[in-house]
Amino acid sequence: MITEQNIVPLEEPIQPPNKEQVQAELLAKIPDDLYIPPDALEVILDTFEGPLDLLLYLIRRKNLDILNIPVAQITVQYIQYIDVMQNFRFDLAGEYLVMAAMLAEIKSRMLIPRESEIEDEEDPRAELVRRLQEYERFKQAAEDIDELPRMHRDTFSVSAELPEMDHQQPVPEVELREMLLALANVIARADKFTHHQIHMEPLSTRERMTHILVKLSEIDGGFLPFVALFTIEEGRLGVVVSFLALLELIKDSLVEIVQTEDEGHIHVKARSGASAALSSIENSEKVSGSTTPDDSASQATLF
Amino acid sequence: MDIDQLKRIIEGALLAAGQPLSVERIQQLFHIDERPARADIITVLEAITTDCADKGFELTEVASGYRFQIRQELSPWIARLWEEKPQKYSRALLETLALIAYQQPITRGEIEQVRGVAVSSSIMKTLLEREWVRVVGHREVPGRPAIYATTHKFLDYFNLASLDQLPTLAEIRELSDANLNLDLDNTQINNDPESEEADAASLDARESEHE
Amino acid sequence: MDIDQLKRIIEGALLAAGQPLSVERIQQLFHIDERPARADIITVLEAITTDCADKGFELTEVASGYRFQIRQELSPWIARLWEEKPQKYSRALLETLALIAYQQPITRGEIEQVRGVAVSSSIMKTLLEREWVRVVGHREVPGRPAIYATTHKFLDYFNLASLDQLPTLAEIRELSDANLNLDLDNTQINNDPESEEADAASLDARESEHE
Repeated sequence: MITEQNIVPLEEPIQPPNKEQVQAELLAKIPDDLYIPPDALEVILDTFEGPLDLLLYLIRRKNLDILNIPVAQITVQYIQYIDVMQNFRFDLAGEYLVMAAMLAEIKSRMLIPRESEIEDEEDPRAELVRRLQEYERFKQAAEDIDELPRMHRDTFSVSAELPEMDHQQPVPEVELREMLLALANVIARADKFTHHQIHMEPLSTRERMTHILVKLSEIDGGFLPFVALFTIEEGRLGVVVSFLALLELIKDSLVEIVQTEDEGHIHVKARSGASAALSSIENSEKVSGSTTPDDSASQATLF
Repeated sequence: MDIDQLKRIIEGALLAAGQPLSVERIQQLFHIDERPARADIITVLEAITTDCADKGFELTEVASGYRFQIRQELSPWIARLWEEKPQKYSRALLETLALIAYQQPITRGEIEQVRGVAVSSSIMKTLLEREWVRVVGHREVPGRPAIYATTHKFLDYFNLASLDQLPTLAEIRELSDANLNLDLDNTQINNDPESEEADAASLDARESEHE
Repeated sequence: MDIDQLKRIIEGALLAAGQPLSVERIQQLFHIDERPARADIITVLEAITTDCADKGFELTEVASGYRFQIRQELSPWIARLWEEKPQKYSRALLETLALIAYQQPITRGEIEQVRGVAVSSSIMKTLLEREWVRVVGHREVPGRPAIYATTHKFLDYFNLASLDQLPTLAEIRELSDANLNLDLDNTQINNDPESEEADAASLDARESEHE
């Protein structure tokens, strides 16, 4: 139950800054034994890192004799704290109650008269002492770590103005296999969704189509004799591939052919649009920005 | 304060500050009783400049004060500190590239036709910038779409003498049978026409994520 | 590459990096054709250390590599560059950190066991956010508590090259016999089965509470 009386106002609010002064005042309030007046409890909670820390302090500084703890009195007092503690950090204060209970247990075991048979029983305080000693080592270790020269306090990182740099993002590497698997994936997908299977011209024809377009673009709208589309060294196959490529290009309305006389030379010319081939990237971006579906003729070559 | 200590403090402050320090600012590092004269600080700054003559950094004066600066000529090496790991190309980009390689000359619309989803402009831009692909003409249809083909650079990169050396479509189908479920198992093949849209949407999402 | 240029590049990189650089990282600043041997880099680092002997900064080796840092003895002046005082850490945080540093790998329950109080979540959060501590696994007991260990960043921050360089953990100090009136020397192995059980029970209770 929380009543007005139970809440004892603290005379000195805890001020985190100016720590050393506050610390001195706080320590002046620490009692000589484990009986902590309710108004000092918050001070204890702020000053000590828990009951082990408080016990160590009392043992080392105040010569507390844990043999002579007035357990009954402390127990009554600690139970009274529960009301007070509901206002703050009950969880932390709980640790002190556990400690009080532990001390009470030790005390009670000490008070039981020892019979000769169990004279060798371990001193009930041994475990507590072991814990206090272990805690003390790490309390010291924490202080040692705090003393280590550290960044932003004892030493500082360095920096200097950077030179101007070209930030070149390296380009991703691709393995041919990755690309082929990607194609396999497209084909598999396309096969599922279309009535037709994908048919593809032999790559030599495809490649030749590209070569012809490139050649035509180089002469900028002029005519090119059919014979210029292949070389003697390519032999009959070269002629056939070039002819097939040309047929594909005509079908796609990418080139036009002119034959001025019967059995005369065939001349090839890029269609008006294709004459502007090899336009710049920016230009192509503009043009290809639209995603209009293409004429049926070109689809026929795909499916 | 002896001049060596003054120099150490100023060196330390210039390196620690992370920004240019004016002479006044340097003076304020010292308690009033030991505060050096302006002229002394300038003398020290000159000495520091001389010290750095053969170092990887130099002292420079800018509008707001003095600062250390890494020498410009070291930038090729220094830049490597921030070199990013190359990202991977998206599946969408690889599919587009493969279709251009196998179906060239081809328009973007035709690629979309086969892939079933839009090809993002950034994919085409990446392929053109990498010079694996170029525009070889325009189709004489409304919108005059660009026609794409692969380049010599593309062949060189993949160590091919000509496109003929690429596997045939039949071989690709085999590759597909053998590997699709293993290597591409995160790409589900959809049998349900209705979910085609969902697939397209997820591909779109993947594309925008990567470009 | 001549040694002077190598030195300038390494100096510049150490100054530019903003974090410690390992020898491997330094090697990677160089193109494969000109990449210096490890031994050469170490020779240069030693030369730089010597060069800095009378400077306001020094080359230090910490866990993640080499870095330039401002000499400790200059901190009274350098600290004036900043308005705010350097951050202080609470005893609770430092004790928790000390237990992780010296007793790693360790669970939160084990830390609480030694400290005798609960470790607040905000402390663990701070340590994890600063990347001084990380989770290296989970103990295979009910609740699978996280196991914590310190990181290179922790060592870097506290100017340590390895955990070996931590201050030696203090010897166990005797609590004054006069005060405690303990006679621990006579502590013998328990012969009484009944009290042994009681003792075991209390130990069990304590353990299960913390794990």
